Amino acid sequence: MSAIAATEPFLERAPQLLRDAATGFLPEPWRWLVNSLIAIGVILAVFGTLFAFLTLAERKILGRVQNRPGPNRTPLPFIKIKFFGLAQPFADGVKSLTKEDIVPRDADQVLHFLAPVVLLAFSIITFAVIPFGRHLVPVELDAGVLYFFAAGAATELAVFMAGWASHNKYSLLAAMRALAQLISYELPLLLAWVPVVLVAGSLSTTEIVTAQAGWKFGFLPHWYVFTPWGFAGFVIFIVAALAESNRSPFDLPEAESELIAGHLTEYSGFKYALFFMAEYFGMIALSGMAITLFLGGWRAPLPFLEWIPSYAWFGAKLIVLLLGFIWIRATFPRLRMDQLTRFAWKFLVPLALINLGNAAFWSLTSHWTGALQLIRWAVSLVLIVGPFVLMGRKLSAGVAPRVYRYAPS
Amino acid sequence: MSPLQVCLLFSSALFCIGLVGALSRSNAILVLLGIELMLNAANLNFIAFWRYSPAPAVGTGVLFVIFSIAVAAAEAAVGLALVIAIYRHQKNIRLQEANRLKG
Amino acid sequence: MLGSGLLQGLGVTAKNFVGSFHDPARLTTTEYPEVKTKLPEAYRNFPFLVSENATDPMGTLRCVACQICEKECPPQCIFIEKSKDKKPDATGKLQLFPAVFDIDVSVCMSCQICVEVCPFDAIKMDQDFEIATTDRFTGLMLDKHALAKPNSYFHEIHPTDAAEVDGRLAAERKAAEEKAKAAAAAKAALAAAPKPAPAALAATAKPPAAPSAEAPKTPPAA
Amino acid sequence: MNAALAFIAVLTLASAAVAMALRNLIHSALLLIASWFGLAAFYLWAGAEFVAFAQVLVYVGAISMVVLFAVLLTRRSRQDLAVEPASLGRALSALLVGATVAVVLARAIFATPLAVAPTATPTISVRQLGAQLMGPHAAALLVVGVILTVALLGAVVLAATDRADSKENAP
Amino acid sequence: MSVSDLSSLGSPGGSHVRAVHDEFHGDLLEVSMGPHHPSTHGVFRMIVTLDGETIVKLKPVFGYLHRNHEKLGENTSYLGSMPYTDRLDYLSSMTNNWAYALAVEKLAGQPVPERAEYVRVILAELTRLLNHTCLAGFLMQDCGCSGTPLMYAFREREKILDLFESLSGSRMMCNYQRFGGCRVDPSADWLDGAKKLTDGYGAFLDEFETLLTGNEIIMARTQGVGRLSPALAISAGVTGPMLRATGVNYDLRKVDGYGVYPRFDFRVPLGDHGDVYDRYMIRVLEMRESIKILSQALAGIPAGPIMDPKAKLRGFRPKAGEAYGRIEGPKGEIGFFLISDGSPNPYRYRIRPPSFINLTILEDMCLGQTVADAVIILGSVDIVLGEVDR
Repeated sequence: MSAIAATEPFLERAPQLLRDAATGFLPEPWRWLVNSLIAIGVILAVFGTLFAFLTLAERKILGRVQNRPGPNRTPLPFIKIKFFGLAQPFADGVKSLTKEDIVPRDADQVLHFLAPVVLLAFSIITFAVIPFGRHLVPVELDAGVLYFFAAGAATELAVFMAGWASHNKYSLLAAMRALAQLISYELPLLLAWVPVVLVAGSLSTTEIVTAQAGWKFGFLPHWYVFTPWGFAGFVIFIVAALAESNRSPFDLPEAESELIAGHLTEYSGFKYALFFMAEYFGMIALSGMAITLFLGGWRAPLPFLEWIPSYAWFGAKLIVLLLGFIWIRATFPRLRMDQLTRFAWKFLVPLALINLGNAAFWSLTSHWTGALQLIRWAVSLVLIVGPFVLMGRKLSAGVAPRVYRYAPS
Repeated sequence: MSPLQVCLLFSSALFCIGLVGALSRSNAILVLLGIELMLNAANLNFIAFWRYSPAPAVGTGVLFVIFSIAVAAAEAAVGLALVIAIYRHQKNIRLQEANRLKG
Repeated sequence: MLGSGLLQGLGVTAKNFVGSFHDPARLTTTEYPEVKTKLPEAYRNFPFLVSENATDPMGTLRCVACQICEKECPPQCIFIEKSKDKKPDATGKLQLFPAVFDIDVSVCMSCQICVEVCPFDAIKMDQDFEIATTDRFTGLMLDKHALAKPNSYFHEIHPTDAAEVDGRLAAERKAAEEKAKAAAAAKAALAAAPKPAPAALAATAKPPAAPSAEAPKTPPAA
Repeated sequence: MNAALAFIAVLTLASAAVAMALRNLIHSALLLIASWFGLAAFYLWAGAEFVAFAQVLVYVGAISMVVLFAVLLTRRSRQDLAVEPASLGRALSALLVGATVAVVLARAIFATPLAVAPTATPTISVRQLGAQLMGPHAAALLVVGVILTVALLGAVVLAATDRADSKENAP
Repeated sequence: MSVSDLSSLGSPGGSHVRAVHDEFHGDLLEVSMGPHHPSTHGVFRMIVTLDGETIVKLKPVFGYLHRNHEKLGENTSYLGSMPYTDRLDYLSSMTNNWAYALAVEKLAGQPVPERAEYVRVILAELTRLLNHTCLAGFLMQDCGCSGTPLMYAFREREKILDLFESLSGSRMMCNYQRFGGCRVDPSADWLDGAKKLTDGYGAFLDEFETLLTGNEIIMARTQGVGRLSPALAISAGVTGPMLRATGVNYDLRKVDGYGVYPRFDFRVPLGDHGDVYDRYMIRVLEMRESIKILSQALAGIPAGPIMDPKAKLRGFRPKAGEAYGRIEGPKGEIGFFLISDGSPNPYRYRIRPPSFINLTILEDMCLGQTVADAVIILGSVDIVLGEVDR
């Protein structure tokens, strides 16, 4: 971790100070080990809690969107106060832990067991390179972004394992869908962040955040999302992230109305909870990466808000993105498999490639100033909006609202 | 035995496993996987030699592996497309039966 | 442009999300065991037997065991056994009464046909829907003790209906009493006027509430 | 250091060997993925971070998916996944060839003076790699690009079916 | 399964069904969807043969909810069958009641007072609103919305059910119509409530359509899916919105002009494609027409008796003869065929259930589509298993 200047605000340094106070007395190799363990423990604890309350938030928000209150009856243990159903995640946890774990007789026992474990493990290790705060990067890797997506690529493998091992036809269909979805959306996901790497000139997450420092006109942050190519990249990234984390409207592998529960059909109890956890961890990790790549990481949005510690900003952005995911889930229906793949190959991938050229143009013209700056913006906007409109029209060809006739009376 | 030799032995063992697999199995996919293993063994050698080279900063070995991985990806894509084409013709993927040049 | 429909949809859900916090029309849930919505007066769920008096429910049942409801009940969930002897009813007239009157509410579908066909206003629809039990055979087989509920309860749950029924019954009883008086007077007059008596008898023989007259129970307020 | 190497080597070799010997295709494919992970671990051990991640991304993220897809597409029933074992003669001759190659390679390795001193793990930054790729190796990069494009098109042509139109017509 | 086998599975009206290739001979997957599947709308079962995700064969299996309804009707008095008709299509008991009452009234030559006819129209149109709203919600649920449109639909449905409850005493099992009128006269308050609901329903439909109709995903999912040709629809006896979505102008409210429908001004929307989107949209447009009918009926409802004074409840014995009463239910033509031999029970009691008949062409619509399509095609047929299995 980078050295911390003592001039920084106390809150900014607080996590490190706390850790150093706890482990400062240890000799060097041990200190490193204990520090790492503490980092792992803290990540697990913080994001585990976030997961627990995110499930509650999702259900409450879905409820509110659907004009019902959502879970609100689970009392806190012993004191019997229904505090907005805040104890619901714990009740769910106890329930899933105590439920019978059913493994179908003909299932591939080993793979059936391994699938949730592998999925959760790969979801968690992606957290290693996300900069949660100015000094809060678990592992600084030179190729951090690449690491993140390499680790994330293995998650659909686990979905496939689950679907195949269950020995259930619905699960098998889900496994096929998961594979097709991964192959289709891996590419736009990767192509969406390549422009960022191109402009930032680094694959390291910390350096990408550093590259987004500063303000234009004193208030507009230099986040990539506030550039034409960055906004397009962000949208493509979020769409592909929804698909990668099997969230609605891309939740085809576990499409309830079609495949019952897809790859989860034959899972129960704790293994099911692990899948659930992994889905949320994956969602959190991808949101964290989106923040790092496009939303300025842990940076404050306005100069006078910089006194708020960086990790708080990261947390705030994370929660906003996650709530957006929930909002999208509450609104959209599901795509069909062929539409899903066509959307990826015929729309997202070309758009992401054009966006890459756009970013190259942006990076080549970084020295333009004054009126040229306006031209730069205009060209960049045209470069992304034009293809979006044209390809969007082509993609939705034949799909339009209809006018209906009435019988002559 | 120097560490480089260990690496090389590791690589040659992997190569031979791939070779035996590719030669002994009749399933087209398994043969392809065996060939992939042999390619991987070659990559392993490059990295090993780069690791113990006098000037690792040049990075030729690493670059070679990167190219090799790209070629392996292309090979896998074409190979598996071939497997599917074979399956479509003869309804199985046993290589012994894939002895016609005409579909 | 692609996506405009999706954005509109997001707008609708956002409006509903915000609305659920301040607009009662967008959060219609009542939290049932704690809060109970008022049941509409017309609500019906399972029949009960009307007794005139809360203190002696078995002695004052209006039911005369005519078995019409038993016959008309579509799922045939009513079982009646007539008594061997007769008991005076509310008007003092000797009537049969049900020795056994069972309703299997696990079969009953609350269709109200027993109420509609009953000529004596003896069976009415209850509003009690919280009858869940773990005992599925005997717990849902209600006998006449469980079924008997006083007229005051009927007034409580269906006030309009009950007032109408009571008024009609009172009128009929009054008519019957007058008729009885007239008959007694006629008897006392001893063959002074033998003609009107059969007509009066014919009137009493007609059931007090013809089914067709049953239909407009709640007269149009319009 | 060497303990880690031995660990990685044993895991990788074991999973590769078992994968090549198993009858169940899916198990074979998954075990091979494990051995690819082992290779990535070896690259990490050797200090080639970028290659390690690329290995995982390409092999685990892409090639394994294509392999599994091919396995699922080329079966008629679940029983089909159990591949019949190779005939004894074939297996024996393959083993013989393999063993011969192994012996030749091992002799070559031991015969060559490769006594290098154990050095610290080298590092090569992504920036350096990029400079190399775009500088002296730019031609190779272009060629690889062409190969990948051609392979993609070739794969599509090979695997595409006559009914390509039926799905495309749907809205 | 070979190509020649498959061609024999082709539909009679088969031009709209995509040709199904079977190039991976034998690589077919037989999946049993139902009877306990999240989206089969009750205990319905489809044995689906898949090539990848494409349906090459679909065999519907029903009867899990068979309750012997028609035989029961022959052993129950005419009145006793009325509550059972509630349980046919339990979303629209009011129209079932009406169709049955109409058949018996025809059989017995029983006149109906005018006020009762108006009340019947009001209730039938409310039922249509209720049923179509729910159907749209369920259809969107099948498309994969996480319950949101369904909950909005249920929010509005509750209001209609509250009206039904305060009038008939029960939310769904209304048992309201009688031979020769209606059981209870709606009060002025009730009519006001219905008017308020009618006035507010257009706004709800606008919101609902903003959420769904222009949604690109829904259009992509439903347009061109589950096409039904008018010829096949007619030869299969399909009725209701499903038939009108194919462009056939057939609405019993116009054709038969039963009740007091000829007095109201309303239009019959027609589709041109016969796909799932058309079926959804036709229902939405029908709801808008229903609102028009409702406001006309609520404005013009006359005073008077609600029951014909001569109508008999107990001891009802129509003279020997036969009658067929049909109305335009929300799902299509619901009809009751009765033969009387003069006894208190009908000699023959037969139902024409629209759900069942519309369901018979499920396979024709599903061939060549994917599993995901089959689910929404089934959803767009609008079935209630109580009516299908009887």
